[in-house]
Amino acid sequence: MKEIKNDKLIIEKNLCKGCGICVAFCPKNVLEIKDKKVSIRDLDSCIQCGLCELRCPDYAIYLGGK
Amino acid sequence: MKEIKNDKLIIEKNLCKGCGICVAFCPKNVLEIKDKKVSIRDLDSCIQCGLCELRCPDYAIYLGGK
Amino acid sequence: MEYREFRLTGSGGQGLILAGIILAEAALLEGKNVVQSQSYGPEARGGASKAEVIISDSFINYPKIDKCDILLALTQKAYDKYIDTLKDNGVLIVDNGISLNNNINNINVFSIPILNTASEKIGTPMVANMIALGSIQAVTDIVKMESLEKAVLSRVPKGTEELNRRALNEGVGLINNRKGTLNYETC
Amino acid sequence: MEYREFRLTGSGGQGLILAGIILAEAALLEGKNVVQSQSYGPEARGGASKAEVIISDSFINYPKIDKCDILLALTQKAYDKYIDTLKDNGVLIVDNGISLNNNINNINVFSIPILNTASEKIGTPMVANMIALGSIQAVTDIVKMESLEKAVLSRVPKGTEELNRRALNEGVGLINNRKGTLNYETC
Amino acid sequence: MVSKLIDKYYRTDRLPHIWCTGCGNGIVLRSIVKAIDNLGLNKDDICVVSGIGCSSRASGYLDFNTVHTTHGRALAFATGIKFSNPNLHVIVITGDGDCAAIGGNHLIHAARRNIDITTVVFNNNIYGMTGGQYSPATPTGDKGTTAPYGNIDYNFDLCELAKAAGATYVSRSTIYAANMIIKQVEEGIKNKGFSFIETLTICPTYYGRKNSKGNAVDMVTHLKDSAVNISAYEKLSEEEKANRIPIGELYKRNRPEYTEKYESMMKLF
Amino acid sequence: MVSKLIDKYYRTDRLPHIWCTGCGNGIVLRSIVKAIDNLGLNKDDICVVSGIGCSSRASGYLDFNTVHTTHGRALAFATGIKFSNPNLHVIVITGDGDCAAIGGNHLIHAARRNIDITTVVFNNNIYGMTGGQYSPATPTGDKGTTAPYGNIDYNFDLCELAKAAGATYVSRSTIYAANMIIKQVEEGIKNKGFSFIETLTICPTYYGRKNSKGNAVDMVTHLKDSAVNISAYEKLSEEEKANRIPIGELYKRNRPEYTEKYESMMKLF
Amino acid sequence: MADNNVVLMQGNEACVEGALIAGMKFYAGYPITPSTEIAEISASKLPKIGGKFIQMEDEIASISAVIGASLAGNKAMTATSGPGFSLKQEGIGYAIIAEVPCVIVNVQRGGPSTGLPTSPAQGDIMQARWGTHGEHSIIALCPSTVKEVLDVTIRAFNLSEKYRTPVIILMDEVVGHMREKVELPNPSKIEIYNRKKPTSSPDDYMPYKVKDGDIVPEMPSIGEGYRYHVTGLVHDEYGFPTNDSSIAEKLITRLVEKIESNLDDIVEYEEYRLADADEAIIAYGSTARSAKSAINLLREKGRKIGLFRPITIWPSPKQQIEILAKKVKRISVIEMNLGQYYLEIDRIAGKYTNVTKYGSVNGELISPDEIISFIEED
Amino acid sequence: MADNNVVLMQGNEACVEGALIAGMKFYAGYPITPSTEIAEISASKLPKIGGKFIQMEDEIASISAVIGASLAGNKAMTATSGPGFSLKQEGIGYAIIAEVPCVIVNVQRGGPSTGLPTSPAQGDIMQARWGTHGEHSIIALCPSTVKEVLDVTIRAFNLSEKYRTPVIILMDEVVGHMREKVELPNPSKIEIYNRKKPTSSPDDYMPYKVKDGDIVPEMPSIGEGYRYHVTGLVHDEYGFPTNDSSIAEKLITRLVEKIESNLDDIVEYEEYRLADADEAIIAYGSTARSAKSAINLLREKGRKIGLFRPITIWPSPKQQIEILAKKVKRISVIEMNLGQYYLEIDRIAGKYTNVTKYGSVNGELISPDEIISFIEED
Ligand SMILES: Cc1ncc(C[n+]2csc(CCOP(=O)(O)OP(=O)(O)O)c2C)c(N)n1
Ligand SMILES: Cc1ncc(C[n+]2csc(CCOP(=O)(O)OP(=O)(O)O)c2C)c(N)n1
Ligand code: SF4
Ligand code: SF4
Ligand code: SF4
Ligand code: SF4
Ligand code: SF4
Ligand code: SF4
Ligand SMILES: [Mg+2]
Ligand SMILES: [Mg+2]
Repeated sequence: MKEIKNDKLIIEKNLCKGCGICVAFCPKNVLEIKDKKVSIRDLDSCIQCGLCELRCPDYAIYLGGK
Repeated sequence: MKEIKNDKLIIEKNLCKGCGICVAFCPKNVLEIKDKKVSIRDLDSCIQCGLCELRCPDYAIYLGGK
Repeated sequence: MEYREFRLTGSGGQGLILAGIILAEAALLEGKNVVQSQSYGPEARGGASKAEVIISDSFINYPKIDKCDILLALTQKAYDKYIDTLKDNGVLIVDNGISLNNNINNINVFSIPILNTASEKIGTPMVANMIALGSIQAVTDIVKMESLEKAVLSRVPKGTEELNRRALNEGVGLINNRKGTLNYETC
Repeated sequence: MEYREFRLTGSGGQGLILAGIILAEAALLEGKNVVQSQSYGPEARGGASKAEVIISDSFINYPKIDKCDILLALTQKAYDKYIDTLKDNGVLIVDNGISLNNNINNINVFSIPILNTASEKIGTPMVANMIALGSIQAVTDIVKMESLEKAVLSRVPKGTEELNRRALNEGVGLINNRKGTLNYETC
Repeated sequence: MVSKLIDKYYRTDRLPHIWCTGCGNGIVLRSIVKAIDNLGLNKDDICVVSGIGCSSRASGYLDFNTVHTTHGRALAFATGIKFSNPNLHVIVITGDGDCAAIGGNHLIHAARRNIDITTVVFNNNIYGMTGGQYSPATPTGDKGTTAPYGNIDYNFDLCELAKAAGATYVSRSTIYAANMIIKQVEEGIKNKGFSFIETLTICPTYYGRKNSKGNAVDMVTHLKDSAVNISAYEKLSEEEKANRIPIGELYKRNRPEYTEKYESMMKLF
Repeated sequence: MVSKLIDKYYRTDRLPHIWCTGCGNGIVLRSIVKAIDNLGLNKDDICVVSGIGCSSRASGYLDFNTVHTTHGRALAFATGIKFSNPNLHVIVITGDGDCAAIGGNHLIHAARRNIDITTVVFNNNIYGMTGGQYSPATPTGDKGTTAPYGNIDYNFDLCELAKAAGATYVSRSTIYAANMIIKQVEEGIKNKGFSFIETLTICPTYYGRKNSKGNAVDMVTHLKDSAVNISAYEKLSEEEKANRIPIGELYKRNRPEYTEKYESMMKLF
Repeated sequence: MADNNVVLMQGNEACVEGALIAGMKFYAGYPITPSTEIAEISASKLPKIGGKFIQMEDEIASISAVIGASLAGNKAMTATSGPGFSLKQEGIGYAIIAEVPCVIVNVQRGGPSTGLPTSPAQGDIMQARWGTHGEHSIIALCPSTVKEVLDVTIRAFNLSEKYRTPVIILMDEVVGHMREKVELPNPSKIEIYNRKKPTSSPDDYMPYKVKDGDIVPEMPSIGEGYRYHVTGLVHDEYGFPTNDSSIAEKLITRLVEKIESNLDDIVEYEEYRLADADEAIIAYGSTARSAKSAINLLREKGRKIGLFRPITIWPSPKQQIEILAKKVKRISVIEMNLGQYYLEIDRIAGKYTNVTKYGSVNGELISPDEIISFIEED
Repeated sequence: MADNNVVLMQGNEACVEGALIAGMKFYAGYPITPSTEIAEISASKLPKIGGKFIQMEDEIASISAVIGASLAGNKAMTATSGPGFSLKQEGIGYAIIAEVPCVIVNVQRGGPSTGLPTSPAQGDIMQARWGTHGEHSIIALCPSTVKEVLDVTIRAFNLSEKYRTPVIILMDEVVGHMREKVELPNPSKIEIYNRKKPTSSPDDYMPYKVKDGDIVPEMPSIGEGYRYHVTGLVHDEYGFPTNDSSIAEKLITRLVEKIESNLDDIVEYEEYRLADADEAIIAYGSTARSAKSAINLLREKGRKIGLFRPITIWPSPKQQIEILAKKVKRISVIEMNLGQYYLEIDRIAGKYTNVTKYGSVNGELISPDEIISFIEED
């Protein structure tokens, strides 16, 4: 169920509950909510700061290679 | 069982357990322990400060008229 | 002697407990006996929601429902979980977003756009429960429409009466308007 | 079959519990059965003190004492309270500071200067319990003197052995020396 | 015969009390009664609630409404009483064990709610009633029957605890400074809110004996010497503070009281 | 699939967890695990003890020795575990209700003993598990299902309470400042003594809904805005302080630890 | 829905409703599933009628506050479930010995320990009888319908006031959480019992002396001028602690006997289709509902079976059960535990008839089908 | 007094002695009369042998710490009396469901509530069986002599380790406080049972699965590499919470059955002069001593009377009592309460013989004279 296979940012939609916390506090506006789940809007902007991973209550998003 | 009928200082020997607290902290050395009970040694010195009454754990000594 | 068992299922926040209570109160208004219960426990938190109502002419002893006469399902999850608890020849009312299982024989199916009607037609997903209630009324005739309306009005917040009444009627309409037009009823 | 019930009474701090334990241990050394108990409860705080010992050749079932064979009383209060619990023909050992009741018939009385001997002769009131034990030994012969000494020595603090042994012997002496000289025994 | 004060407020037929020779409990109790007398309160309006312990036996001697509860729960009972009838002056008498060991939770919650209860702790640094086990108020290193090699626990600063929990009047005194107890209990009763008054007292029978603290007079003398008024205490060096304990009114704060807040809420309807 | 961190320390077959959408518990829990990872501790040497509540369910997700106890008693169980085997790193996970309501007494006594336990409180200002009753951490005036007209109680300052009781490391953080939680848990574990770490988290389902606090994002934003680092906080005026809450390391003290003191005592023999 | 005073009500809600009718003015509690609604509804209703609601720090504090409130003159209640009920036991003992009226509700869930928090059980039957230490008797009531929850709660307050003793209401999760039709009683027609207050002057008042013709001592409220002493220690008629053995014997015996000698007044039960029965089920609470369904079906099959349903579960309806036992060839005790009330029934009835048991601890209400197969098989 | 290992010992002291022989390494408690000596002696002895003593803030904390210690691998004990025993009930339930071995001593005093703190009673017999909420079984042992206190304490630890369950020792104040001759056993000759540890690798370990042939699951200590989950909720064989009704049924039934199906191993009792008896007394604890004295005197008067003394009081020696009941014309249950164990005996024996009771709650040990007049009169 992994949505995006990339080295930067991995999303596990199974686990995502769509709370929007990662979206709201991403400094680069990389993410969005689609169909009540997180989704990557603009991977290129991602600076891999890891804040989304840090604050996702459901372990549904994390940096690649982690 | 009241030992001394005076207006200054009344002792209830029945209640006295002879702890010596009143004796030790009387500023005028009025009291003493005799036969394991409090006793008046020198009534005249008593200044009716009431400290003996204040600190007697057994309510066995108090000022006259009180 | 009438004895009917309803199971209303969906997700938390869809107001199905309230719908169950209103259905029970409507029956009460008509002098019937009712027992209403709901799921507590972990499911209640997880987002799933279930309300059960028994309506009967006489006193209801055993208050639990095993297999039900009427199953309402507003989510796929709820449908999948509870479809097997419907009796043979039972009535299934589902939101038409739900994909039905192939093994549902001997069941009267009403697949209607409950959620869509709520958000699109009435303008708020909050009233899906009322639409569902209306559809149940229309299918089962278990209580009179007046009783249901009365029960609804005594339970909903002041100022939302009209909205809820409309939703109720939309629900009735969803059934009446499709009757005869589609042939899901027995599949 | 020997079965003897002792009640040692006085005020808290006189070491009567310890005396009871030592008496019991001495009997134990001789292979006898013993039960020792003492008063808990409010009296224990109030200053009164009571230790009971049963010594028997065979196993002791009922562990409580109602009337006793031997009563030791070191204070007037204790004497007044417990004198009626002494059996007919029982033995009473009292400190001679205690004034005796007139109704004590059929009782063997030993009124001896226990407290005085402790403070004056030995020099410390702390050993009154040992003097009492010695007197009990001398009166009753319930245990051998060696056993009693052995029991004492295993219980008293290091360095006080000699003092306690002396007290024990003084207790024996108080009985032996007054035997025949006074006639309290039966009154 | 007893003094007028004792006669007026005690159940004198129950005297002498059960406390040991030199036990400080009687001094604290008289001070409480004196404070009540100074305030001129009606006896029927006073409810004294206590837990279980030597100190908690105090309630039985007083001619008020008295409730001797279960061990540690006096404040919870008192909360029910005060909340039921806010006109009562509710005074809780408790020991260091009763209040701070088993009863610690009720203490902090009564303080948090700022319910109008005046709590007087008889702190004798030991469980007296059960025969001398160490308590949460036994100084580190001291002995109790369950601390034969010296207590390795730290003892609470009960006043700090009550303050942190929310009490609005916090004070400490000793039986030597009994006049200070009287004053503090007066202030505590007057404070509309939770008042916490720690009184340092003595248990010669167990704490004293176990720790070679001498007789009652020695122990009172020690209290006299180690207690320092808070204003003076604050001026001491850290070193000097080490063996001293501050007494006096330690903390006050203004905050609406629980039952009054509830009454205002009821007025909404 | 989950991140390496989660995979290493979680019982991943038990995911997804039971917590609601937007519940902050998952954030706090990951932060604890990250701290453990940073310290490089052996999983077998860690024992996580929790009480009962939404937050206390956390223990079940972690691949350590985990003990899910009775409501309020986690610290008492943990005391038995740590004292029995001082080599274990014992971490207590508890809720504001579990820790400060029913468990308040165990909190203050564990702190008093300075036993080497790291306590992390998931403070969501409500009893989540039972459906939204007010807790001792619900701010005055806020609503809960048992405070339909607004809570008239005062809420504890849990950090002040832990400090007054004797904790030797006391800190506070929020789920917004999750990196701070990680740091504090690291420090807490390193502190040989009782560490108390309050994490402010969110319960959108009950506390949020009852008090119109918006959704999870709104609530996290609120935490972000109201929490101020202690150093900055101290410089604020009283007025400014009113709606702010200080976070950071609030208090540290050096004091020998309980199990070490006991070990030294045993060496006497 | 207030037409004709017929309303749809949840069991827990009916409990509060009954309590308010009975005069409850004080509630102290600590939340726990499946009893929490009782606290929540009390919190919402009490302030409106001048009553007091307080959420305490735990269950021990709750029962303590309730006892305090009752001493201060308020009818008081607390509600909980298994874990909290265990914690309240010391306090219940205090209410027994100090003779403080109060009502304790236990909405039973699966146990032991935290168990199955949201599932029904009847596993605290024996705990209700014996949970607190020391010799004592207790009154415990066990409703089976929502309407009965209301009635039984009123009765619980009345009995507690009359006998000056804590009364326990043992619901189970099914009864506590289900909604059902309730015909609200006309409050003016309901008999409400209030504790008897002293009429003598405070000087003559002996707080723990039972006057001739009375069942319990008179009880003033704190603050009414009768300044007496309340204690959880064994006490004399003046209320003061004593170790006197004859006083102790007399006190404890009186506390037990005031309940055990008044079974006629205290015991309540229902007989269902027993008239011609040659076999009987004994069940209580929600299980009794399943039993009725089962009995109706078994009767259709020709079995002469009926139900005896204790509403007063403690003290048990000994006489009635004995009479029943002499009449039927078999009694089956059906309960959501592994046979607790069975022990009591077996003791009473076992001398006269065959007593069997069926129980389950799976967190689900025993169904009529289960009962039928048990009855038919065994 | 160490000659021949015959020593004078107090009951409470013998309890600690037995515990140390059994391997106790942890004691947590809160003082209460008449059990306090157990804490005091433990405090003095444990540090010397590398064991841990801690005085907790209350009884709830004590039982909690004891459970924690046991999970961490130490044999652990706590002691208390009635009021504290009431407070420990929730914790006892946790130990039952999580299957944590531990020993809880209750030295009984007069109750209910704070009652008669320094007087003996046997009023917590039923509480020991039923004090915690939810369906469960329990093991409770009741010694009668000081020597037996020692033996029973060893046995309590052994049973708790073997059956992974809390074991209760029910003393009474008389037995706890009296001093008596004790022949110290040779430790090397005493059988000590230690919980069975897992041998499989941690990966294969299922913490709540009973292996074939075993009575209970294997139990590692925290820190030994088996990282498992312990909970007081109903759980599956992996230790995780579940609401699955069949798992719940299986778990609770297993916990009850591991005790009830092993009566042969668990039940211990003494028969005294019963061989030719046509009438019997049942008594336990100190009361059994009075009963023996009474029996000896009654025998002298020609009555063929004997004593059945349960040492394992729970689970009760059902079979033995049934056999006895079929043999004698009367069984009298004598206890320091108003008839608690009587209920159990009456249930078991009432079908076969006349069961009578004699009890008192006056804070004094029942005397042989009282027993004799009861037996002769009735
Ligand atoms: C539930 C319970 N646990 C324990 C006890 C035993 N107990 C009675 S008083 C007491 C301690 C008393 O200490 P404190 O409160 O300091 O009072 P003090 O006797 O020192 O005045 C204890 C542990 C009890 N009565 N009830
Ligand atoms: C003895 C006992 N009392 C009450 C409960 C019910 N209960 C379970 S969790 C809880 C409160 C949880 O609140 P908190 O600790 O803040 O955790 P949260 O759910 O908010 O994370 C309560 C009251 C219980 N399980 N046991
Ligand atoms: S790593 Fe940082 S920038 Fe990239 S998506 Fe996450 S929060 Fe945004
Ligand atoms: S924070 Fe996590 S759960 Fe929330 S939307 Fe983002 S990925 Fe999904
Ligand atoms: S009143 Fe003062 S001076 Fe007089 S005896 Fe008492 S203490 Fe001494
Ligand atoms: S203080 Fe009181 S009890 Fe003590 S010696 Fe003086 S009068 Fe007697
Ligand atoms: S034991 Fe201590 S506290 Fe108790 S009465 Fe005696 S001196 Fe006072
Ligand atoms: S109820 Fe609140 S605390 Fe519990 S899981 Fe949901 S959001 Fe989190
Ligand atoms: Mg104290
Ligand atoms: Mg919370």
